[in-house]
Amino acid sequence: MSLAVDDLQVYYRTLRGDVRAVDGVTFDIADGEIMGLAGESGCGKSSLGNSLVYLTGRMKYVGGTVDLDGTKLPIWDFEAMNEHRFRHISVIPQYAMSALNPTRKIGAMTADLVGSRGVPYKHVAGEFIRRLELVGLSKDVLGMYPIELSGGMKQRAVMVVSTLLDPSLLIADEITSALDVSTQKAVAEMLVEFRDRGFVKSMVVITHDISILYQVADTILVMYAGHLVEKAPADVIIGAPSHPYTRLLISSLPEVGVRYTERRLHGIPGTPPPLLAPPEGCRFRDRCPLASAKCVKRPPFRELEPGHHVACWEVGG
Amino acid sequence: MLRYLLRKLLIYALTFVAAVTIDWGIPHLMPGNPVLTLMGRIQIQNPQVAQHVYANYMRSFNLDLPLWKQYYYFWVSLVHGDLGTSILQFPSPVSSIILHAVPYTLGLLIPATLLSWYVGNKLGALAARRKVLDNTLLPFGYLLTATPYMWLAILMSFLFAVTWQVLPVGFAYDPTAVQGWTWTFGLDLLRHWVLPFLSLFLVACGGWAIGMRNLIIYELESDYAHYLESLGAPRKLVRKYAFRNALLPQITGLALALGAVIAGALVTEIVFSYPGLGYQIYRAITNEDYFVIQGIFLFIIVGVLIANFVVDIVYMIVDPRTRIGMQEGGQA
Amino acid sequence: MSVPDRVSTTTVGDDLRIGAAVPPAPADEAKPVSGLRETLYFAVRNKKLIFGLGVTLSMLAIAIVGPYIARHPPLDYGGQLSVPPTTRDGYWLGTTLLGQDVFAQFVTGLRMAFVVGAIGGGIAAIIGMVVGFTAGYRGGIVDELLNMVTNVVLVIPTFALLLVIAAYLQVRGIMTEAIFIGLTSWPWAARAVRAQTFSLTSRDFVSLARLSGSSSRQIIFREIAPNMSSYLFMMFILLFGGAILIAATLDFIGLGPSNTISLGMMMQLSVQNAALQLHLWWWFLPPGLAIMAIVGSLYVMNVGLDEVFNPRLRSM
Amino acid sequence: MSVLVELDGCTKVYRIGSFGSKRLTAVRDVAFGLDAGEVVSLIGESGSGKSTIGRLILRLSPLTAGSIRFMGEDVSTFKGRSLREYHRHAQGVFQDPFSSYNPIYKADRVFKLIKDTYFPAVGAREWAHKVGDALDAVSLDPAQVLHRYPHQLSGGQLQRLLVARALLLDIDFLVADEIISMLDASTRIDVLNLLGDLKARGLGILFITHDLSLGNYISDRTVILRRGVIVEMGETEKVFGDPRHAYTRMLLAAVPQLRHKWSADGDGRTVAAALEGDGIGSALVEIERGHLVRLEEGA
Repeated sequence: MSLAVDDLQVYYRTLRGDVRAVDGVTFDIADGEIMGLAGESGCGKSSLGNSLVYLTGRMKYVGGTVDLDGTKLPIWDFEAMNEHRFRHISVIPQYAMSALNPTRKIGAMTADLVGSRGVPYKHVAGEFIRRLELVGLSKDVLGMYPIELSGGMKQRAVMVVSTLLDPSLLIADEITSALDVSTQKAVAEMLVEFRDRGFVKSMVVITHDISILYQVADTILVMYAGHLVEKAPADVIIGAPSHPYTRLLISSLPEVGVRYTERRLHGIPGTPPPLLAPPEGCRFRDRCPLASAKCVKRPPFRELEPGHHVACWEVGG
Repeated sequence: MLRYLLRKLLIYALTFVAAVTIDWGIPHLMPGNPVLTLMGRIQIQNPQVAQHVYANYMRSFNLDLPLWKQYYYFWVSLVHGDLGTSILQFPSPVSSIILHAVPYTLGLLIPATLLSWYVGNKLGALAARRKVLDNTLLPFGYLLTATPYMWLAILMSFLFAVTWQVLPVGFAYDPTAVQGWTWTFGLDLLRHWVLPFLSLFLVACGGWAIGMRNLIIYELESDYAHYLESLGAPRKLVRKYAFRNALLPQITGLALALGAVIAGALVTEIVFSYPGLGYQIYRAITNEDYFVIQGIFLFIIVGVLIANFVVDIVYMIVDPRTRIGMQEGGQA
Repeated sequence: MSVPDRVSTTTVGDDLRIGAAVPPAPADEAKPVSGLRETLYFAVRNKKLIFGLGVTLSMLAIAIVGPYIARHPPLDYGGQLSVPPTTRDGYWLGTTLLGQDVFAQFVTGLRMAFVVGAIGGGIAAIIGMVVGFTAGYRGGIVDELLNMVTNVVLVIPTFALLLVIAAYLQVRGIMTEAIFIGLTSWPWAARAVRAQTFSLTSRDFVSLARLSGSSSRQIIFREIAPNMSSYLFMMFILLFGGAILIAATLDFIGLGPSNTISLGMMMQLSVQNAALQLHLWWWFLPPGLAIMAIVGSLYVMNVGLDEVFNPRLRSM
Repeated sequence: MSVLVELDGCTKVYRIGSFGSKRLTAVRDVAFGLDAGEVVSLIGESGSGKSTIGRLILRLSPLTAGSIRFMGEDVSTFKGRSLREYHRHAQGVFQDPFSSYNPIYKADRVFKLIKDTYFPAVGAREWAHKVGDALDAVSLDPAQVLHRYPHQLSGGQLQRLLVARALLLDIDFLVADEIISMLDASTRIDVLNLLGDLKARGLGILFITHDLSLGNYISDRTVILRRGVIVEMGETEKVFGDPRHAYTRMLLAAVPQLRHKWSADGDGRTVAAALEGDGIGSALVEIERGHLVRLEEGA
């Protein structure tokens, strides 16, 4: 077991009160697993991903535990977490294209960074260059400033830097959303390759685009309004989802080959509840065709069959 | 890169032409015959001097010529370094008055500007680091930057020279001192220099500190800082980067602040009767010695333009973004 | 760039935090998204804003009421010479070496400072807005030309320029002074407005306004300008403070208005008449303190406003 | 069907650098037509010039060369009154719903702007009626959307409001520039379906998108754009079913699909590398009725 998250609660502080972005989530990630984390904007997927490595500013740890390779991560303690960041758990941020210091050469910045973590640069320099070449960047990149690279190149450089110390877990946050389809594919495939080569043990890939997850993820975890909805192997989520939200969501996605004139797709009526003061129970129940009186109680995230968890009273008996 | 510098040079050249034109044009814009008006306003007792001044004025203004020729001859004499003759210190040419005053002004200005920049930035970075320092240093910064230069000078002169009498005030050195390359004379110079320098330095320092503090806080919120932090980089490294990046706009600020510091130097010199350009300009204004005013104006313009150009070059050297952006032909 | 105007000189680029050269916040972030109520919520809780506003308004009140309270005309030589502050005869701040009422001079000077600030700052703000809006909205060659003019005026040490102009002017009044200050201190404001306009113009609501038949003028005044009203207000505050400092410096050099008294002239006269050596502190302390108080509180107020309007700076 | 909008030889060159010293060709020699009652999707990656074409057609940006005809009239000469009349018939909806609204005003101000220009004489009651009808057509509840600030509404509601705004005019043609790319998955498809409803009303729609599956879903014809040049166009079924240009094929291979994994061999990068030419000089050739493909260099 690589990662075990138990009843994690992370809120956002705002003027009007706490936004319950991550409200009691429990899940595991196995060694070597690439888990896709999907959901609509504001469902808490980025907050969940970020809270595992970098809890800042307005984010507030409320409760729960996170274990990585059997060690409890002190995610509420910014300073104590430094020990784990980069070495054990790392991140490719959403803003990867602007994540590099604009006035420092990429090689020098990397040397500063690993040096500051107690790793002499010369120990990793060779591997750094090899990995840059693996993602299609030449050695010259070391002597370049970020402005000299294209957006895609910067992103690939950040991928390599983030994983340089071979972390156990990598959080990749919306890293393909700003890319064109052609580069999107290359970046997504690199993620898989990084795992296959053992640069990282397991991975959380956060995106709103489920079709990307289908390509790269072993399992997909779907979130809705701060709660977990369903986690299952990618094929199951796409092919045979159980939760009504997942089912409706998947069926609303256009695919190449589906034409408006032949098969009209439908969205899900309604909007997610506000997370400032969310209703008790299942948060999807206002929009759910299966909703019943039971749903005023929060359904547990239970294992329907091995590797397939669902939070719904109405499915699987 | 060259294109960028050429573009800057073009701006500076335009500025210079504009300044010279204004310098020439202002007396011409006044109603009536400027020479007669000027002669009427300055009271010269000695008729010989008066006659000479009149001739001087007439020649400088070339009033009998068509306007464009007057303008042309203005440039011609300018190119020859002829800025006219002082009335008050007749018959000293304006250029020699300026040259005598300049060392004093530069001796104040350059150390005050550079040191205040350095110290202010350091203090600002310090303030951005700790809440306590932020709350104590910053109000001081705002007070200082809102203080009129001359008032701080007055205050210092009153406290240190008049009340406590620890430092001398007035002129650059004791008039009775023996001039020469001696320690005594050097110390005397230094003692006269300290107060004007401090008043300039302190006010400017406040502005830099505030600027740096705000810039650093902004830098610490930027993506690269967050990225470093999320990879567990120690605060020291993040702050080092933030400080370096925040210094870049402060370099540009140096060029822009120059005018303010010069004005500050002028009025500070007046308070301390320090014999630099400010003191000369004050004497010229109270005595309506127009050529001196105009000459010093042109001199300041040229100085500011040169300083701006130096800052441009320095900036280009230290900021890879402009350097590389320019190589690719992007806009600066 | 104007000279004693340390605001303009240290306000590089587009940001109005004093001394900061920070790229502009995206316009949507700089906006109080939740409208007036939230802005007010932060405004009344912002100590800097309240403090700055309080001091500024108190000074303004003194400037308005003071001249009516003063018992003697500011330029009259009626009193005893060099009297320290006293309650006798209404010489609350004492008299000058020449027997003038320092209090009367002080409150008159204060009033003049506000007049110069308002007019000089106002003119600079108007020019800055016209140039900035035009350059930012039109773009292209118009932008290039205006940019060049702005850069030229920005590089000229305007204080030196004012020096020459003021020296030649035969009749100098507070208005002329304010107008000239306004005419020379607009460039950084124009730059700031241009940058903001530029970023707002690229937003889709401007395209939609054009598709709704709005004219350029309507778009600038109804769509763009209201979006940066807080920004424009902060800009005016800084120009206001800057104009006061410039005027004080000019007056101190002896180029002040010839028909009245100002804070800068008080300082000049006190230095000229050896007030320092004679320990007439009541003569030279008040004018400087007043300028420091007004300009400083304007700056602090500006920082407070920035925190109120800019959500990113709001501390939780 | 009559040709509603017709582009011919459209070229857009931006002048960049100081005093326009450099030029950047965003759109080169683009020609295609759009009929009433037809959805044409304009598909391209970033930098392909697809949004520029939308802005050119709406006259938000001046054309450098070529012509754009709307109902037979060249719109590039329109000014003032005639331009306003043109906008009575041709409107746009853009990508970012939050950027489309001036944040300091209430969202329904977009209606008022229309009224001020186009219906100054219409009375308040009649106008409210019209607005009600338009909202109805886009399935919005007036009580939920009127008198609200943009940030109080969802992206989907905002985009629907903009479609309603267009419907208040007598529009024949709508440019829909990435209108659902910023909306959430569960609601976006309904906004896209709205375009289908408009088409049923006889409107011509130019749907600009980077998402092939969306273009495939809604449009009758498809234009594939690359670096400002059309590389392939034709009926959507033909372009997607039988793509002829290497670039189109590469796009189709790279687009992540829900039920087909990427094939291991079709590496997007290698194909992209083979596509380095910029298409200048080569010609669009009609390989079958209505299906045009740009000949590849050397082919």
